[in-house]
Amino acid sequence: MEIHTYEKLWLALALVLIVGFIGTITYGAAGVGIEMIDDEGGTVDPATLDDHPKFGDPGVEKTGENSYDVYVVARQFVFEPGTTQPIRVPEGSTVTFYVTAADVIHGFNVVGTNANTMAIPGQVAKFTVEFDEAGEYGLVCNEYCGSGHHVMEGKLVVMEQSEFDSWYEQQQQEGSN
Amino acid sequence: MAVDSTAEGSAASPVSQASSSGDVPADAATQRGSSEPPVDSIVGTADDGIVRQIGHDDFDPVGTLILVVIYMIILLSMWVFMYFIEFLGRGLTVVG
Amino acid sequence: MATASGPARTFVDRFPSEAGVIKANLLVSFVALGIGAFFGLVQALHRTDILRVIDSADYYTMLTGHGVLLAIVFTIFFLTGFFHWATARSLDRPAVSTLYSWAWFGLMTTGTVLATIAILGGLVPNLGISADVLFTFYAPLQAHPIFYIGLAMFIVGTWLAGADWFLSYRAWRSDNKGERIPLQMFMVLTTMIMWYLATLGVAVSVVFFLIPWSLGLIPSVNPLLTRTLFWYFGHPIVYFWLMPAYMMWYTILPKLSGGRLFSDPLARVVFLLFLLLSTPVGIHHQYLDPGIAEGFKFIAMTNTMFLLLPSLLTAFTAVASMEHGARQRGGEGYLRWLGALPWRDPAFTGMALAGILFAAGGFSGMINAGMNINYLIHNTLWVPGHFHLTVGTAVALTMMAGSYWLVPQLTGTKLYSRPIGLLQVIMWFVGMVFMSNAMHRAGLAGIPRRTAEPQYQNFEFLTPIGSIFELRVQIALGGTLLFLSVVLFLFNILLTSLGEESDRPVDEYLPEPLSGPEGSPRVLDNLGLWTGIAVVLVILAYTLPLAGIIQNGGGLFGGGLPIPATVSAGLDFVTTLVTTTVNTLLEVAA
Amino acid sequence: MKLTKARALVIIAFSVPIAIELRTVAGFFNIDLPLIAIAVIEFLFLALMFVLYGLYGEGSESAS
Repeated sequence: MEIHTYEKLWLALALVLIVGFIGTITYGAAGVGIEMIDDEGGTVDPATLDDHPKFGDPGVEKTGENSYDVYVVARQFVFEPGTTQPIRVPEGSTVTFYVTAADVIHGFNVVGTNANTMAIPGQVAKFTVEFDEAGEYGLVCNEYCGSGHHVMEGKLVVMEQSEFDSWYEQQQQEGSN
Repeated sequence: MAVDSTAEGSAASPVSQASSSGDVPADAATQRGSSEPPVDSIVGTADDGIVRQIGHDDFDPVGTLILVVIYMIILLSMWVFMYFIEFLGRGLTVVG
Repeated sequence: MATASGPARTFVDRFPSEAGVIKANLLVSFVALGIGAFFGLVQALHRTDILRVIDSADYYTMLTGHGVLLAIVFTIFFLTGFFHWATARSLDRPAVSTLYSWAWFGLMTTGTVLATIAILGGLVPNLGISADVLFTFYAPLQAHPIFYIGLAMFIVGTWLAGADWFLSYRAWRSDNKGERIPLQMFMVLTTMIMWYLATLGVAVSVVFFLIPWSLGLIPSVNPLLTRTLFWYFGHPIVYFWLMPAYMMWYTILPKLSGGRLFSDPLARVVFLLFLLLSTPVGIHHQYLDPGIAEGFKFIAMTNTMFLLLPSLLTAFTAVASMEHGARQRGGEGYLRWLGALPWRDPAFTGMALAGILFAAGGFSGMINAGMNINYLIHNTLWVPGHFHLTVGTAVALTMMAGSYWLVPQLTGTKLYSRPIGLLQVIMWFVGMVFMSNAMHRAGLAGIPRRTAEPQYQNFEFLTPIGSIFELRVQIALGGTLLFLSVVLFLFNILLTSLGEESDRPVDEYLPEPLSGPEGSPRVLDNLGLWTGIAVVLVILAYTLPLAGIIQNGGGLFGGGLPIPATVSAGLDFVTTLVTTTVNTLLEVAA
Repeated sequence: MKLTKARALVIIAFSVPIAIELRTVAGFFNIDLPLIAIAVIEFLFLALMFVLYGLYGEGSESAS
């Protein structure tokens, strides 16, 4: 089979490009340490979410010196927490999110950032991000979930450490009452 | 009932007349009936403008090579920009 | 060479009954195009908050209609018509049975009508029929059963259509033993084999899960499973749209440029690569799905990146064929030959412009495909920006441009207006540049896709260059131009079909390739072998992820049902199957 | 080469993406081009095309 020299050259360039792309992605995963959402979060029964030890009363939970877990339930058309109450985390913290959906498939995106995942009934999306500075982010459901999809939004507030501590303490007390 | 009235075919017509006696595929000339309206409204008549036949061994697609290499350069620079500035430059990224 | 002996007769004179079937297919296709484009205009004006004439809840009904009518009905009915034409033309023989051809057309159309009723029923309150599930119909969002039933009938119709072309090929083969498969026939066959393999996923999803579930026979489904089965089909369908466009770029565009196809063997290689690699990549639509291990995502990403290869090769071959035409037409210089191309021909210009926007869409597709960089744009407006360049331009504009050349062959009438045709394809190009450029930018600003009102209470979207308002205006302007372009196209085609018959409605002659199939290895035509490899690749890419989803994600039917004991046995079976297949392959290779 | 109606149209079509992306390119050099500037540039280009079409267009005698 005869292939023109220029086309062979192009074929070689195309292969270099492809390998270069795969190389960049691998660097992002291995070098920078970006991980994909995967099956690590395990599964959950969407029918009995209310009885679940974590998703039954979702929210923020301190797990270490600077690390927190945040459980979020997405349902038509709210994030719990997120929509009526913002999700609150302190600055300089490492936060692991556990996101699931109660009814249909939703999306969970911290607007303008790479914190972005699908929320699928029965599955738990687990991912960790680091919040460096205090500030406010929007939350948006980015997968169509029904006729009110466009109102499904929320807020994530990164607080200063002292503010967060007093808020968190108050939450704990209210929870234990 | 074609409403085509532009005279754009004027550039191509003399060429096609001249070349119909030459080495152009015969069908282009034989298919045209004498009572036909201007070829202008007929799609697919680029063959009428052929002034020379270029065979397999006489053709080096050098212009193509230039175009695709320019495309490759754009692809590579855009990729680097998108990955290292747009993507890795963002504040929040999933690290675990 | 079809015209070797005297003046050729038009396709409609040679194959009148085939032309009838093809015209019917194109009619359904273009009706869907008109309705779908109108919905698109309403959406473009609604979501940008320029003009809101519908309720935001109805936006999703129209979005479903837009997606299904354009991405399924317009594209695939055009494909079936075009493939029917290509089969008869390249084998130079009529279909085996006209009645059979009408049968598959009837089944596909009935399915389409049922699904469309289900979708449009959503606009009629109190009717009780709706299918506001969008093009992807992710469960647990539920549509009326006739939506799924119509879809299943449509898919079975395409299977029967494929069988029609295989029967033609078999009949041709018995008369032409030992000959190479004509190029267009080869492309039809490889594309259909890919389609049979790919539609298995959606057929299983619809027939075993979604139809029983929507009829209330089973209480629930496993959302991740039906979603994965959808994408098993949902990526190869992209190539099912694209293959007719590629076929036009390979076999018609060179002629329209005044040249010849650069290389026949490479065209075959490209179509085989698509057959092999189109299906085992669907998981790249699920990079951000929980419940699928990162390793499987990486495999899908590698396959996807290698799928760039046939498209990059196509770019070279298509441009080289155009350059050949330009130089035969007297073009000179390194790039000055571009001016010698027949830009006055809307069929040529439309395809060339489609190719240029496909090059841009190819780039945004590379970002989508890049596993972790997918976080940046997943489910943002970037994604519709991307596929409006690919299916919305590379495919749709090529099909419209191709129609200017194809339809006169079927009607025996000349194109009503060439300048209007030229204006139409240029309007599509300009409109799409406006709309898709703004969509990509809006996506980078974080604006989500598939939403009626991307205007929120808690936050504002930010864009580094310009303002969000400018992007919205740009989208609305682009959408309006695109709609007007479709109107021009439909009127031009309608008036063409009403025109007077002509002896020479169009120049049908297709020249031989510069480098013919003679020099290429005959193994390229061994379709059985390639089908086998494609099946193995799919088994390798999908068994373990699917088994994992079923085993860990609440079984076949979800809803927290206990895991059926048979699943782990099934997993063992699958693992054994995979290892045996791989071992056999290695033995064969050794 | 004659500036036919078709060629003029295609060139105008190509000018649109270039004009839009001009802002991005300017952005790389930290120049903020407002939308109105792009509109003016595109308008000037269109005017230029009309002039060229009048000079070298189909009505005129000059060939390539």
